[in-house]
Amino acid sequence: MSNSLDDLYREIILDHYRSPRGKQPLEHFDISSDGHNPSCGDEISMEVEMDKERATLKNIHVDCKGCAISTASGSILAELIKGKTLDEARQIAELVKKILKGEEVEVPDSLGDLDALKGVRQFPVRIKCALLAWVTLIEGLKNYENGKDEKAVVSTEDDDEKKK
Amino acid sequence: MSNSLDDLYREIILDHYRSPRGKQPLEHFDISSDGHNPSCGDEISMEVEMDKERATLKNIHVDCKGCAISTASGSILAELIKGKTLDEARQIAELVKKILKGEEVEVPDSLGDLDALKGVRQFPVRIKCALLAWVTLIEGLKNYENGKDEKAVVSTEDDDEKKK
Amino acid sequence: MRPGTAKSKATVSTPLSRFDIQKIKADFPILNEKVNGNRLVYLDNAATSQKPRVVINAILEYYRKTNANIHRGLHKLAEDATRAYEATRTHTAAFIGGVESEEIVFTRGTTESINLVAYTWGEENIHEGDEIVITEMEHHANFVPWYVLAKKKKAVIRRIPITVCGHLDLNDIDNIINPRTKLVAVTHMSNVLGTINPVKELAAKAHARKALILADGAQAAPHMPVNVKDLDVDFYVFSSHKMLGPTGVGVLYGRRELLESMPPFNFGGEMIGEVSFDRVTWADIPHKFEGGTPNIADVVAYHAALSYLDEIGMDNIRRHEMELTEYAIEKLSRIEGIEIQGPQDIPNRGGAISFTDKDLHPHDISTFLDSRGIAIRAGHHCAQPLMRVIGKIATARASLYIYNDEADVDTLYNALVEMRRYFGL
Amino acid sequence: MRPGTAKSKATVSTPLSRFDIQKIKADFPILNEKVNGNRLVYLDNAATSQKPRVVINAILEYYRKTNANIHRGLHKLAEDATRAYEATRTHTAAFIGGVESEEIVFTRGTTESINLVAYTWGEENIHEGDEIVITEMEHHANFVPWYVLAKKKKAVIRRIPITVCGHLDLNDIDNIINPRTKLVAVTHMSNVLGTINPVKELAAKAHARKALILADGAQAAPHMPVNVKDLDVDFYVFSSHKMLGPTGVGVLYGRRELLESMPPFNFGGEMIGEVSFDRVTWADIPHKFEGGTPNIADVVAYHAALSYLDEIGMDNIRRHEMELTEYAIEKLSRIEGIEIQGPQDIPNRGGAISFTDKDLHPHDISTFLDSRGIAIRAGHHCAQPLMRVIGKIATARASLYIYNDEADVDTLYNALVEMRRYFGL
Ligand SMILES: Cc1ncc(COP(=O)(O)O)c(C=O)c1O
Ligand SMILES: Cc1ncc(COP(=O)(O)O)c(C=O)c1O
Repeated sequence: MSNSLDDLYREIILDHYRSPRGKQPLEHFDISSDGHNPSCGDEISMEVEMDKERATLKNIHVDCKGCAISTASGSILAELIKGKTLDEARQIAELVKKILKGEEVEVPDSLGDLDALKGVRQFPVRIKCALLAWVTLIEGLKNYENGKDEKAVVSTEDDDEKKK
Repeated sequence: MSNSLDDLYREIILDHYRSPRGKQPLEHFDISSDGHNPSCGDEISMEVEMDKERATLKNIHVDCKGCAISTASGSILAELIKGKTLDEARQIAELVKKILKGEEVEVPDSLGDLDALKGVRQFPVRIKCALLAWVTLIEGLKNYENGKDEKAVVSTEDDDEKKK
Repeated sequence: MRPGTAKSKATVSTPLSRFDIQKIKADFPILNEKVNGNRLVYLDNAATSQKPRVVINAILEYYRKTNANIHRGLHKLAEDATRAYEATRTHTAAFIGGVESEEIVFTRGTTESINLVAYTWGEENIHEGDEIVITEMEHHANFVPWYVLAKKKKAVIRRIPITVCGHLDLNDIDNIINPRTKLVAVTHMSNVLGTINPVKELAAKAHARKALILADGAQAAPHMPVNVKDLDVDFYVFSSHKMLGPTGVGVLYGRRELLESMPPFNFGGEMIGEVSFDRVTWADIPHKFEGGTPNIADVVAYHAALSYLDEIGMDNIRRHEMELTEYAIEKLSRIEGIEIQGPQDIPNRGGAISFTDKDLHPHDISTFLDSRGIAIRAGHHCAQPLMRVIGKIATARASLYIYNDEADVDTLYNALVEMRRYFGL
Repeated sequence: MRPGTAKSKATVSTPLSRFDIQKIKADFPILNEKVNGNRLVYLDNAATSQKPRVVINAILEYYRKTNANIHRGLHKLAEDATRAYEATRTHTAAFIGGVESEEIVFTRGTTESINLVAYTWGEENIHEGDEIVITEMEHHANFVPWYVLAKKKKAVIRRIPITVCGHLDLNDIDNIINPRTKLVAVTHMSNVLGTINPVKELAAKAHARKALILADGAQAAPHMPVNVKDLDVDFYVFSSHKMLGPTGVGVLYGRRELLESMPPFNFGGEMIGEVSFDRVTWADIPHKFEGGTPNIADVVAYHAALSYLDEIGMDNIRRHEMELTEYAIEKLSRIEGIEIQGPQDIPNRGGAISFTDKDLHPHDISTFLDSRGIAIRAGHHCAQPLMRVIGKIATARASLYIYNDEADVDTLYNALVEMRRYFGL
């Protein structure tokens, strides 16, 4: 059954895990957001520098202390979200949520790496690891749009995936 | 197996149950004592008139609201205790306790009816029914000897027989 | 609508054949046992029910194949165990009328469910001068926690009296449930008298006063369809062991907003969010109320009990018990000296039939019946205040369930007749 | 004397043959199961243990032959059930050093046992300014209840730190346990580090200050001989499910005078003396603390677990686990990148072996091992404060029991080596 293990740790995931994108800290940023998964101990912090004219996410820094899945998921996020508009970023995050919930969704080629997250669905307890980066991003964007200055802080309570 | 049932409800027991001794209320009494078995609801009240010169239990009245076993046990008590000294009464009560605990004891012919209580030992939950009258008597005697005027009140907590 | 009145009144002439009792009996291994030389006739169902093979096997299978501690575990057994445990929660939520899974908290039993509410909601919401309404027919489990809480808080216990027939006397209800009322705690079905109480009506009265209502479903949930949304109760509590499930499992249903607003009960693992030496946060409902390793195997097996009940159908179970109750009351009433306690109108009562003998103490009745293989209960049935009200020290109680039939009632009848002869009455 | 030091240090050269592991393995049906295509290697015993056939069968037998509600019942099943239930109490009292049966209270588990003490003894005896001493290595179950109580009462939590080796640091103990101390709550064996704590010494310190001591035996009672009289503790708590018994059963040992002086916990049936609308009295100990229908079947089956442990002998179990722990620590330490947490001196530790990989998160370790049929646990092990102290977000934990052997450790070793290759490390 190491098939399903290989499904979880696909090459793309392992690649992102070993050399995560978005490691470079930012000098200036407009959005800052921390995520925390108390039951696992996964911790993520994220900063985004906005291109205010074009309203796009110009630069992103993701720092993840966690497992391969949460690290890879954060790295995929950093790669895919860069240069996107706020709306596009939010749509991608929603797509990831759907993928992880097990909904049948088409992943456009341009977001190909997201496909690798599908393997996580066979591992219900790992779903929140994959989600963490994305809910952290969503909270950060929310704060930014609401004009709030403070840092967004997300804590996924345990066992979220067991709730309907 | 109605053998063991017949062992519990021996003829002597049924006879005492149907026509309990000591039913006659006393005009004067020196000892008064109430017993109560909350888990069964058995209730007993007892008065003793003392012959003060001879220090014997001259007359006894037992009023029992309870099952056949507690009623019969109270009736046997009324019959056996009458005319006995305080010491003798206490000794008989202790003998009954021993019988019901399952100790090997010789029952003297003069106290023959006590033998009928041996059948109760096969029915652990009924032991406290058989005991009630006797512990009520003991408390009454204690109060009398200590010169206390108030009525003795005994409440057997539940499940006594399950404790070692 | 009073619970129960929806169903047409059963008559003795209707044959008890809507489901196959012999087949059902065969599902319960213990019913083949001999007791004191006689085949067991088990009529102590209000105390605890027997368990069908599927429930026993579910425990077995769990320990043989799945056993692991739940939540947090990343290995397969832990995942399987967690899934099985949570599946029971989902099923329980459906069983009582389709509430949300998160509104179902697993406890040890009805008693713990009620105490949980008293220790958490009660502790925070009952104050000096507040009133808690109970009925005269409550089991100690739905009286003592409120008595103790009221004493501590200087609150007042008010009680709804009962009529001579054993129904709640609602004449004075608008005084009893009044603006000072904070909680109405009422049994859905009496474990002594069998009475089915008008919970829905009382819920309306309570809510009109902005009070909450907790219904004790320990005797109702096993024996009739229950829809907590239709009843409109705030809390509903019951025990697995009285409804074919294992011992050690109870249910607390609570409305989401209430559960969310309540502090936790037992503190420890599984119920926390984050813990440091200086700060502790709680998990979401229902986990907030399930501190420590729960009774995993039995919760998992309780699922099999619910499925078994569903398969037979709670409507069918209720109908069967109505018919059998009517048959039993009619038959036992014929015996000279035997008096039935509680309502005689079948649509408003369940199958817990208390009776007394004018000459014999219930303990002697029970001991005699036991010698004939018949298990009933004798005593105060954990309802001492009710005993005082009905003026009895104790009663004998035969209580019916799905595996009982007319033959069982006949055996009881014959033994009671023989008993009176035995004692020379 | 520190617990454990009495035994001579085991060495790897001693063969693990004092009892027949193959025979023991055969007693546990689940160990024949395949997980993800591999034979199950169960190394998550600190979370919950597996159950031998005799325990599973005891549940089966109970439901097939005896099932009835206990106490008060006058029929044969109820008598048999009561006797079986109380027999477990007697055995438990003997198992922890020959205390009185009445000093044993059955709960759902360690967590409930501790909460019971906090809600009853704690509620009445902890006041503003009082101090409760815990250690940095407590499970949430032995920290959060005291944290919440202290917060409510404006009492102070003081903590005994740990050394870098994972032992309690007792340098400052005479300041930490001081005249304001009312309770010392300490784990007998850490579920993360495996450390065995000097409970007896701490009991003496506590008593010298007129404070009480509660020892959390959840990890100790299953794995080593425990004598609560020798330890001189006031309360001792543990869980059946971690020592071969069913889920849903816990034990609270309390000294008689303490239990007698404490108010009850859950109110309802079985725990009362007399009840009227105006007055309620309590039953004697231990029933005072066992309100409602208990988890009868599982308490009865727990007896079989105790007998099984007795038969093997707690001394032998301890010796076996010491040898196997030494073997495992030695072997795992050889793997590059793997770091063992907790003490390395075998006589002062049990078989819960936490480890980390310098490159891999414990969750990935656990998921990988699971794919090879090996069940371990990864996470904070309900000891988040300890995790902060040792500077880890989480650890992987392999925990041993009587049915584990060198082959299991070898399988773990090989899988870890393979894992590092798999992740390209
Ligand atoms: C040291 C310790 N204390 C307390 C507990 C809690 O035990 P339970 O979950 O059985 O209540 C555990 C087990 O998780 C433990 O290891
Ligand atoms: C009406 C009622 N309420 C509460 C209880 C208590 O249930 P448990 O003992 O399962 O906690 C019972 C059962 O004895 C009952 O019949």
